[in-house]
Amino acid sequence: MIHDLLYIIYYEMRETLDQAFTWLTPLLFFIIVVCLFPLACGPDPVLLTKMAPGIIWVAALLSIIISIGNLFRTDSEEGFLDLILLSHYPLSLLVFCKTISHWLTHCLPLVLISPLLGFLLHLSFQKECALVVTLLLGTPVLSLMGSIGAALTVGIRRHGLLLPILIMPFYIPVLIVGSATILAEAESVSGYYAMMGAFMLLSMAFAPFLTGAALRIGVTQ
Amino acid sequence: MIFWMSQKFLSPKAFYTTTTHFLPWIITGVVLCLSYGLIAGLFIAPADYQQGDGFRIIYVHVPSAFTAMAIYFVMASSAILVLVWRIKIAAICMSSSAAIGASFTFLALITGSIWGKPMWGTWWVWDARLTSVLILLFLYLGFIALQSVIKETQHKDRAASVIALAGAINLPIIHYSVVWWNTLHQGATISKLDTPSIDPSMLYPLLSMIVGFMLFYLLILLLRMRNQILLREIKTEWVKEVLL
Amino acid sequence: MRIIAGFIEPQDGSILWKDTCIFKNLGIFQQQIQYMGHQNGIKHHLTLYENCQLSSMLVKNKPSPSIINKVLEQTGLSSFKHIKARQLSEGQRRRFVLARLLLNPAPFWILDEPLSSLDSDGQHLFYGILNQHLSHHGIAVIATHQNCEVSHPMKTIYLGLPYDT
Amino acid sequence: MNLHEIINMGGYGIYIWPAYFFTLGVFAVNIGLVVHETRRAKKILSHYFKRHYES
Repeated sequence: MIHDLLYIIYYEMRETLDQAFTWLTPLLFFIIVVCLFPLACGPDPVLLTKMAPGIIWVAALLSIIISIGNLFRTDSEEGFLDLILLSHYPLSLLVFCKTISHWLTHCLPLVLISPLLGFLLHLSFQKECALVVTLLLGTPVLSLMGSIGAALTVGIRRHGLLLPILIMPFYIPVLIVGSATILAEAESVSGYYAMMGAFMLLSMAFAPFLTGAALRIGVTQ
Repeated sequence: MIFWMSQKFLSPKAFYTTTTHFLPWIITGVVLCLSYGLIAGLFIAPADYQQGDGFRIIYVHVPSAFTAMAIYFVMASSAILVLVWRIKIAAICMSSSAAIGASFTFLALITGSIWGKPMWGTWWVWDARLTSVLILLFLYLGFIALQSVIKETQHKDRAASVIALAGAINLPIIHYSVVWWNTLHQGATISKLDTPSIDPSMLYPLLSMIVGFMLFYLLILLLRMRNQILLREIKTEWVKEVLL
Repeated sequence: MRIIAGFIEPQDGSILWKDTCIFKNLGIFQQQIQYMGHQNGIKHHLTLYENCQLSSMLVKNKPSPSIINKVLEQTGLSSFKHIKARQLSEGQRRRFVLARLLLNPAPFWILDEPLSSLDSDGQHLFYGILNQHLSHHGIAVIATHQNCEVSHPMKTIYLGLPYDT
Repeated sequence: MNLHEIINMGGYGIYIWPAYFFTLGVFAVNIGLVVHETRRAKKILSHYFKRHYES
């Protein structure tokens, strides 16, 4: 069973990596948004260091919310969604696999490139580490929550900005805790990581079921 | 049990005919509660020793904020009924509540912001309570946006209930993280909207206003639901009997 | 057809399978069906062989490579085995859906327009597969615009005006 | 208590009255919404009945 699910994740990832632009565009978007802030707010290193966690988190959030909208898009167009719905595996499990593959192909590159961007925004080494760890803990939550919205809007053509409006409020706790963790002093930080971990476990517990329920509704317009 | 109940009380027809008798009573309740609350709150209750007469905004701010949250709670409960037991009335209740809830949330924001001007000196402060009400407004607007995009009724109800349920699970988390964020960034600010101990002469009008707001919500909700029921059940025999 | 497969709930009425409503126990019902819709359910960026593997993984079926090869040969696709599905023609993809019917056995087939985009060879192939399925006591619900040439007892329901009688 | 005092509200009148005014507005909007919906529903229903039952 684990073997099958790993294969499903592998095939999902192959499909994404096959078309380079699907995972490169969100990454490029992320980098460009981060680079806009020094241009808009001025190159003052003190200001940038203070704002860096917020900037990187907001940019990551926007990039993920854009890419997650396509989570079920191709499957729905190719009719593969029907096979997933008819599968003998629980739907929530398959949805979870799809979300993992989304995270691996769309979020992990963001996490990997983030130290470089932190460097551009004058973050210290210690804060760089905090940045990477919080992104590692936080981005799965963003993917999982986003998958609910993606499932709800999959059949709606020209849904445009509906998905961000729907899902953004759910991202607020992660955004708050994530950027606060980076700003916090080193001593008090372990509690913050615990909070991020709790968010991740909570979203893993609830999101796949809600996404499954949303897919079963089968909204088609 | 649930099935029996849904047949007896929650069928659209039973709901429609029963609520007809309640409506006058609810209207009376709204008028009584609101008029007592307004008169007592605006003129009889003594001025606050700290805030002077400025605290009188409490009589519209707190009831509207309370009602806004209560409406989201009602929506989330109906969402469970829709998803698990497919109760039609719950779906109608949920979709009719959203706009009312959004309007009360908006009102809570406006009055909170007006109250903030004499208290803090600015129209807007990123205070924990105001911020979480703002996020509640976003949740309502997202819900309404999703509803307005989907045409087919059954899909609309179930999609909306998924998002309402997800919102209800998230709302406490959002609230506490906003409170935490607030203490983190501006620990010195004491929330002046807190009223730790309150004199009965100030409290009773407030409670009366809260009840009045809730009854008003109930009234609007029932009226909207009755319209919805008639439109959704347009083809059935009982609608014809009731209306002709 | 999508309602019969349990993807959408009907507005009125109910669908019974072995005397219980399918929505009471949707999972168990859906484990017994094979659905062939307008869309093929093929991942365009995977090869046919991988598509076979993926589709049988989803139904917890573990065919050996020789079975997959056999099925692909039967449907005349063995030379395209390692070609990505997006490079194939629509008729070949349709044939692949037939191969999937063979690969993952299920007692109840729901086929929506199975003959569309198939050439005459493919149609013969389809009838062969269908007759084989029916002679193994399988059930099939088929929606089609053409006449069905089946050697087994069959109940035909004409919806609207019959096209050719 | 004269009219001036009521309007002034101990110097807070410019904040209190707009707040209550907005409240009134929101209530009115809700009522207006219901009235509008009821009218629309009646129109649709009467149209439907005319077509299906009175012919």
